[in-house]
Amino acid sequence: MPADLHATADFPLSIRRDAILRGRLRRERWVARAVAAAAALVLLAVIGMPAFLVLNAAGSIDNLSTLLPLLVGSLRASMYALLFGFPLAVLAAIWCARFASARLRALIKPLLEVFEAVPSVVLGLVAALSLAPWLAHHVVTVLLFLILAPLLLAFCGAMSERYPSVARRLARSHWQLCAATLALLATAFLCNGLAGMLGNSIASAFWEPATPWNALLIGLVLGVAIVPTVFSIAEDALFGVPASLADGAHALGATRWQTIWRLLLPAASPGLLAALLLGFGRALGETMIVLMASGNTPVLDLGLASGLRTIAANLALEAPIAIPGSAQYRLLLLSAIALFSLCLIVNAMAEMVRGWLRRRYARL
Amino acid sequence: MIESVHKSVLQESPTTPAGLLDGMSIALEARDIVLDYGSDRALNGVHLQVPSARVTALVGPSGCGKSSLLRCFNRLNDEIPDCRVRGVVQVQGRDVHGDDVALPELRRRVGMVFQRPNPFPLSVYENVAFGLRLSGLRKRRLLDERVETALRAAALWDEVRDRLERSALSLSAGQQQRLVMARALAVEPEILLMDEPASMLDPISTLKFEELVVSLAQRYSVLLVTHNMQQAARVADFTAFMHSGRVLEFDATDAMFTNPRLRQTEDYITGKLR
Amino acid sequence: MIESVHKSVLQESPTTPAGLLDGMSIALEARDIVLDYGSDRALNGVHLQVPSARVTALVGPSGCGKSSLLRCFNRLNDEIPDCRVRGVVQVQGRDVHGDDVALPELRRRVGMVFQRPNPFPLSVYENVAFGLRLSGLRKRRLLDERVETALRAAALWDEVRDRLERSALSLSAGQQQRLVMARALAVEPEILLMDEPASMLDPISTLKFEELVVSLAQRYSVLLVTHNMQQAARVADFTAFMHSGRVLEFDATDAMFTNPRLRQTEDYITGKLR
Amino acid sequence: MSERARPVHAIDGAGRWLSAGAVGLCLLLLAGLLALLVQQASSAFAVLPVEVLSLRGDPGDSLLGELVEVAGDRLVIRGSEWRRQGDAYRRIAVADLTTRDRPQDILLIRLRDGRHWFVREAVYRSVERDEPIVWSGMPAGIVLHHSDIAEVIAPNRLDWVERCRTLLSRAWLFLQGGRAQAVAGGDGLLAALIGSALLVILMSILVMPLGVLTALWMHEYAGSGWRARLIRASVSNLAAVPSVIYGLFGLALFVHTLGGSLDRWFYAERLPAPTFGAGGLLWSALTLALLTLPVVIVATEEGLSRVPRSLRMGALALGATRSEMLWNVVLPVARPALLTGLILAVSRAAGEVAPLMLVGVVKLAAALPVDAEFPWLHPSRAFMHLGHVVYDQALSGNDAVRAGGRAYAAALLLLALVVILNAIAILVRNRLRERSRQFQDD
Amino acid sequence: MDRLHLDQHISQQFNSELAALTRQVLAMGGLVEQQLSTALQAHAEQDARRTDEVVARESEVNAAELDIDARCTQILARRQPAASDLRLVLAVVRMVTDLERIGDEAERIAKKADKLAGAEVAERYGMRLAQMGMLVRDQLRGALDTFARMDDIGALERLRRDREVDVLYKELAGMLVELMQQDAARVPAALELLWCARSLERIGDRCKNLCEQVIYLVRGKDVRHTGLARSLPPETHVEG
Amino acid sequence: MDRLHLDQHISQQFNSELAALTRQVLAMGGLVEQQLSTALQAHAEQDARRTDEVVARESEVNAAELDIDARCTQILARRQPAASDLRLVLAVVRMVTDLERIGDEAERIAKKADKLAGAEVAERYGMRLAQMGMLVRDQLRGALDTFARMDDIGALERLRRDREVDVLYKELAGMLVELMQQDAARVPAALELLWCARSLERIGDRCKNLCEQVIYLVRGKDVRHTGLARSLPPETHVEG
Ligand SMILES: Nc1ncnc2c1ncn2[C@@H]1O[C@H](COP(=O)(O)OP(=O)(O)OP(=O)(O)O)[C@@H](O)[C@H]1O
Ligand SMILES: Nc1ncnc2c1ncn2[C@@H]1O[C@H](COP(=O)(O)OP(=O)(O)OP(=O)(O)O)[C@@H](O)[C@H]1O
Ligand SMILES: [Mg+2]
Ligand SMILES: [Mg+2]
Ligand SMILES: O=P([O-])([O-])[O-]
Repeated sequence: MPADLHATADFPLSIRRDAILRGRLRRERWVARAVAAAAALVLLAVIGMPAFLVLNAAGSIDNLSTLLPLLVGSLRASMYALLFGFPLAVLAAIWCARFASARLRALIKPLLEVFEAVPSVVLGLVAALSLAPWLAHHVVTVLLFLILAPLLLAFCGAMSERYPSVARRLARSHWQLCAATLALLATAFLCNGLAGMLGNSIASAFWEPATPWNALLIGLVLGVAIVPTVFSIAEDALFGVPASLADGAHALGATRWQTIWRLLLPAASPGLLAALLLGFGRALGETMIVLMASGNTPVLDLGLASGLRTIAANLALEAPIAIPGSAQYRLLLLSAIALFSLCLIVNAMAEMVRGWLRRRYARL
Repeated sequence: MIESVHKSVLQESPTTPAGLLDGMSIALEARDIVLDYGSDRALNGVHLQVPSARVTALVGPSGCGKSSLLRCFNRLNDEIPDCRVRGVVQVQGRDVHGDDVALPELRRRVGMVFQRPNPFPLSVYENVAFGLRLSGLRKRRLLDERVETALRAAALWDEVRDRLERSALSLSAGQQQRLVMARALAVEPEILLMDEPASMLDPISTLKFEELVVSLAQRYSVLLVTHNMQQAARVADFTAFMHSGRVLEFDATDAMFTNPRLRQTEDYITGKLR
Repeated sequence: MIESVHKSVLQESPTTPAGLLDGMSIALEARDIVLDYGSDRALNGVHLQVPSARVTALVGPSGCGKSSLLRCFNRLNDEIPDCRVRGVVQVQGRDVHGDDVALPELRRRVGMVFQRPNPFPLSVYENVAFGLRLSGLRKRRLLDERVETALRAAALWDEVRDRLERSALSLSAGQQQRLVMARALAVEPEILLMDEPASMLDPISTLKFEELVVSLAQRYSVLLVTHNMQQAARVADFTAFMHSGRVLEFDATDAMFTNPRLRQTEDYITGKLR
Repeated sequence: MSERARPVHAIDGAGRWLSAGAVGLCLLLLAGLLALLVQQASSAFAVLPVEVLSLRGDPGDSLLGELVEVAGDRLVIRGSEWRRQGDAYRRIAVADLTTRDRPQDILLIRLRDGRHWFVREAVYRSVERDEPIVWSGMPAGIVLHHSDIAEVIAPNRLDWVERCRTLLSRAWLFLQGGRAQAVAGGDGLLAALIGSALLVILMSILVMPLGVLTALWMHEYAGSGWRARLIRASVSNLAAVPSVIYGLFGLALFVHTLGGSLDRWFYAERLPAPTFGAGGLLWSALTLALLTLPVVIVATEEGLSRVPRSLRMGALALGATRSEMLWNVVLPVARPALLTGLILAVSRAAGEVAPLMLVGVVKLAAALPVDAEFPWLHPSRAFMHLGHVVYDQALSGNDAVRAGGRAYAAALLLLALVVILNAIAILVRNRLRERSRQFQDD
Repeated sequence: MDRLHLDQHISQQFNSELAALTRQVLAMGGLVEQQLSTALQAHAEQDARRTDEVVARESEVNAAELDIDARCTQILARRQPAASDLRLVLAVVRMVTDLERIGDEAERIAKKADKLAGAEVAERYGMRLAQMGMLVRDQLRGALDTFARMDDIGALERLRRDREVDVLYKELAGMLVELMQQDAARVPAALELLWCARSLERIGDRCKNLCEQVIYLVRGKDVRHTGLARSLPPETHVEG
Repeated sequence: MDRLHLDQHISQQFNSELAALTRQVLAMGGLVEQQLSTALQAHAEQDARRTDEVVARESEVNAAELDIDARCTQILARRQPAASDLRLVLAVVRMVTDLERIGDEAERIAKKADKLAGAEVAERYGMRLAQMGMLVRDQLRGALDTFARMDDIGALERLRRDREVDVLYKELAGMLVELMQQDAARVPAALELLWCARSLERIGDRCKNLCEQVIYLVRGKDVRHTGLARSLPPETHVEG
């Protein structure tokens, strides 16, 4: 084979005479420069952004107090969204990662992830035009459902384990999903009926929404909006826990839920926390839904029944018409900086805690 | 540990020399096991008897179904979708597929150790206590005791006594594997299944681990899958040779490694191609 | 293959019996290598001579620095951040840290095979042709020829001749490792470094791979890191024993495995604890 | 072995059902969303029954119009829109009705500008062909020319096949309604589609090279030094910034500062009418590029880090230089990840509205950003965008019923686009994961 | 080689090592056989050169023993043989000691030839000694043959034929004792002859050992001290 | 045991197997030594019961050989020993054959005692035989001792002392031949005595083999056929 090998054997490692080799080494240097230049540009943009905002916002600003309701509005909307969306998403992630069969998982996971891509303006549209009028008449139904559904499902689950034949049938994940969905629908009808029976009298006692665009609506829709984000990250984290750990627990006699509860959730906790914080960040920054469905009323009220206005929505509403350099413009910039900082803090916290947990559960 | 001597009703299969297991109690027994993954047959009529308080090795070429067979005994195959098992599997004379069998209890009695050390991402202590807590043990004093006993049995106590609260993941691979063993021992199993438990370890850790296995055989019945013929030779009292979903030969390890009865076994042991 | 006999100027180190390598040409030589990862010292004064056209095995406990030493010879340590190497490393008598050394050329001449088979996700053919294309070979006919030669040398041609266009990842682990070997052979190296190349393979593939290594030793100088003492015994002509960053003993394999000179070597070979 | 630990099992079952229920609820919500969109969108184009109503206490007159909605005990009727769309709605309590009839001989005349008129067939036929059409009941001063008529149908006589056909043709008309209609009545999505597409293409061209090169630098060249950590942290934070802030940044930097300067230097003659100094396609694309930069970088880096170290080492050990290693081994393996990054960026950009509202999108654009005029592409022009159409139609318009329908239709289109793009991204990613699992380090 | 498939290892090197080992053993056997023949010839022809020849080549036998033993050690250290491979190596280890001793005895016999040269006793009993020598050489060749062919049945037969040598030896020894009693002058010569016969008998015994090792090698059964390998079943390997 | 650290393997089982192996070899050695003593006693006391005793226990020796050999095979098959462990096993394999042969010779000697009982020759040369026996027994005990202590220096010394046995044998043999020439009637008895001496000489030779194996075991050098293990360096292992 190596006839030409002998030819170069005198200069085993030298580059001097090889034009091809010299060309390769030259190309190598140019590529390195190009790549570094791109990185520098990005760094410039990243650092330039906050700096530019701060520079532009500099100047005297009077009515700072108008920012407070906006800030509260932002936090309120995000809280309600998390309250509804996070448990829903994490439970769904648990099922998908640990109970669903491989085929079902391959179907459901992309489906729910596509959900993430639904533009928020579409959700805003639905919230504003369809959900708001409907919710105005069905508050009791919704609240009842939120309370009853988990209870009823848990009860069904506990009962089903009493009857081995049922349990065995339901061990197949698609039957499980069907059964739970049917139970949900049944609960929905039940709640509707119940609400119809006692709805108006009770509701009017404590629920008098001034507007169909209220915090409950925002909480629900924003909650749904963050479900895919949270689900996707949480599912990845849960599924990423090596199968060997679950095997180990099963081999010790743990049931699936014990395995999940004692082992997988702690092991996936960095991912879950990241999911929580990213969901929170997404909710904070969400503009269109709030813009279209919140009524945009800057009130300082923490209840479910009142409307709200968030920083993001305020920016979208006022920035296009604000005159550059005016006080209003600077106030807008200031609110943007506030929102920016809030998001950064949340993100930095997420990174920190994540890093810490990851070190703790390192080498999985 | 095992009081009742279960005499097998299985008539002597041709894989086993007559009278080899006479008078020994049988810890595990598989009779005519057929196992399918979907439409792929992994086990095709396996007969095997594993004697009590001995180390039995399961050797054979890659993919011949060793791991699949092992998982039959604690029904870990149940966790694999599309896996179907037929045939009789008995643990100390009781059918594991019976209606009255509670899986957690079965798996407590039939411990398992895997190829890759899989300590839980908890402290050393919590790892060992995991199974105990599952079975409802809460008292700290009792837990301490049992954890120590298990760690001692796994020959790990001296190395970790000062760092019980450290993460189990900070241990070396060899220590992790012994920790996993301690975890399995803590729930006081009667039988230990091991699936290539030392294949990820370096030679010295491997020797230590083998030493542990041998020492355990006084109290537990051990069924050990290994790729490493020499390992089987070193630690096992009995050796079973599997090939394409069947146990072809079962014999005392001495006999197997000096004078196997089947041509296939001989070829595998001496590194020949068919 | 290598015509010029490079007599080492290194005076006989006490690790090597006098006269052992007399008259042999030296393919690789390391003199007083000190290697640090950040502040951790991995190699601490290594002396080693690897003779041409022989298989030399490097054995030693886990973490003693075998892989680190191996990477010195093709300067793959340069790719590891924080890694600093001092000392003289010579490939066929030329210092690899010299100013006029082009890394691509050095690495072409000093091929390397890793623990885990790492075929590129290309076709079998493209895998083997990879290095050839890099060095500017374009003509299809020439490429075909060289690919076939390399695959034949790696004892893989017969198994893949009909599926050269199939993905390399569709091969079995054993075949993949031989493919990786063919890939290294295609660029006509003079020296082959192997880092536990068979540790991921099952016993039968391992035997086949060892067979390949032995057959290669007629044309290439092979330096083989292995955890598996038996493997070193089976394939190597010479064996070096490393311990905590030093080569303690270097000898013909026969001598090493029947009558090692150092107590440490003996203990490691026979599986004793210090 | 037979003792059974019931509580453990009960909890197990409860956990199973709860989590399965969560998935079920998510799926139900998804299905509900889709169903709602389809239903609402199609209702905008559906052929509605036309009724003749007579009201109590108003004996002389009878109402002729489409039955738009039945809300409880009220009907919403839309009569002939003599002057402009949306001026003929009437809300009528059922209790006030004396007669209700759906005669077969009613014709619906749809004008080219979208107005609906109703007339009895007999009346319509009686009119002579060439002249402007006038019939009794028409308010004074309104004249119908034949050339204005887009379509004449008899809604109450159509069978369901014809209804579907009509629905589809109306939807199609709406979709392809060109610039003329856009200018005239906001009735049409073509301009918005073109705008969205241009925006996304321009953005991709800007973001891909920058993102990929940066990811390469971070992952392959910078090592784990402080510089790489700095950029990585910045990018991660960039990803956390709300999109509307990008809009504000774009407004302040690109439009006001950069655009203003450009205008002063090059287009001084046109001032004070802004050229680049107002929102436009270029600034929007730049803003979105910035917005999607983290998406591309993160996806690319993820792809790069999935390429096992052993492959890199293998290539280097064969004598490849670093760039050859990247080009020949790493990038091909990571290619699906790059693609995923691109598609995710595109779908994110396609769905974003908030930042665009600040930097260039308009409700009605005077001209498309592409046309036959040199230089064909006009990056300074404002443009229309699907997402903004949704927002705009949903919240404004004097004809709320029709606007709502149109908003839903636009939303459906947008959703379809984005979902298809995402589905591709996810499929590609899953494929990549399958493949990379084969040579994954463990 | 055939019977045990010793040449079918994946490792060609191992195959060739085992082949070389058996070849060497057979060569050593040939050498030893040659020595024995030469020694017997020395008696028959009363030729001192033959004796010198045997003495000269004795060191070759010794060297062969050392060499084969070293090879076996290497194989054991480097190949970790099991089953038939292991039995082969162990059998060889035991066989070479026997062969070397046979070589020793041959040398001893050859040396006696010098002393017996011209003695009348030698003439009288030379035939008998030669006869016994032929038988023993036959046994040796047969034993080596069964090894070469891995022929356990043949080895069993050889084993049984060791008795014949013993019978011849007893006869000759009886005659020689009688002779000594009759004629004191002939005692030294007769004694030398007796030593020769004794040596041949010892060689016969060693051949028996060789055959036992062949049986061990093929069947994996140690038949030493078991009274003629009772009731060995006819076949070992079941083809499964 | 100490010298080679045979008890320091990680595997306790291996340690105990090797310990058991050496113990068994030593036990067999003790047994063989006992046999030799008894045989010599049979001569000294002219006691047929002693002879019976030896004959009866000969099967024990055989059994020990088989047992130890089987053990060695098992160790080779199951432990893949290398270096000193391997040398131990190989040395043992060779030593047990020697020990068994020593047992055989002892039996042979004991059997002669019957035939010599009351013979005048026996009385006359009994002392010399006994002296030679003592020396040989001493050699045997010494060889076993060097094995027990892994004492290569001691073994080397023993090796050198084999000459003494040969000298005694030559003396005795010369006397006996003379005797036979003088007195034809005493030929059978003298011959029996000669056989006994010859057996003792063989045993001495075997002891030499044992010592050679001990040296091989400790030093890893095969000193057979090398002319008294020339110039062995004093120490083997460098502590590194
Ligand atoms: N979860 C699974 N799904 C489908 N097929 C499987 C699965 N697990 C194993 N198999 C197949 O079943 C056969 C037996 O597998 P098994 O893992 O039991 O073999 P093994 O003897 O343990 O092999 P190894 O020595 O490589 O671990 C193989 O052909 C394998 O491909
Ligand atoms: N990239 C690295 N960074 C820091 N330390 C390292 C790195 N690689 C190796 N080391 C350390 O250097 C020492 C020698 O490592 P090396 O991988 O060369 O050992 P080895 O003999 O090949 O071990 P093994 O047999 O486990 O492969 C070890 O202590 C290891 O922890
Ligand atoms: Mg397996
Ligand atoms: Mg290494
Ligand atoms: O060495 P012997 O022939 O006397 O057994």
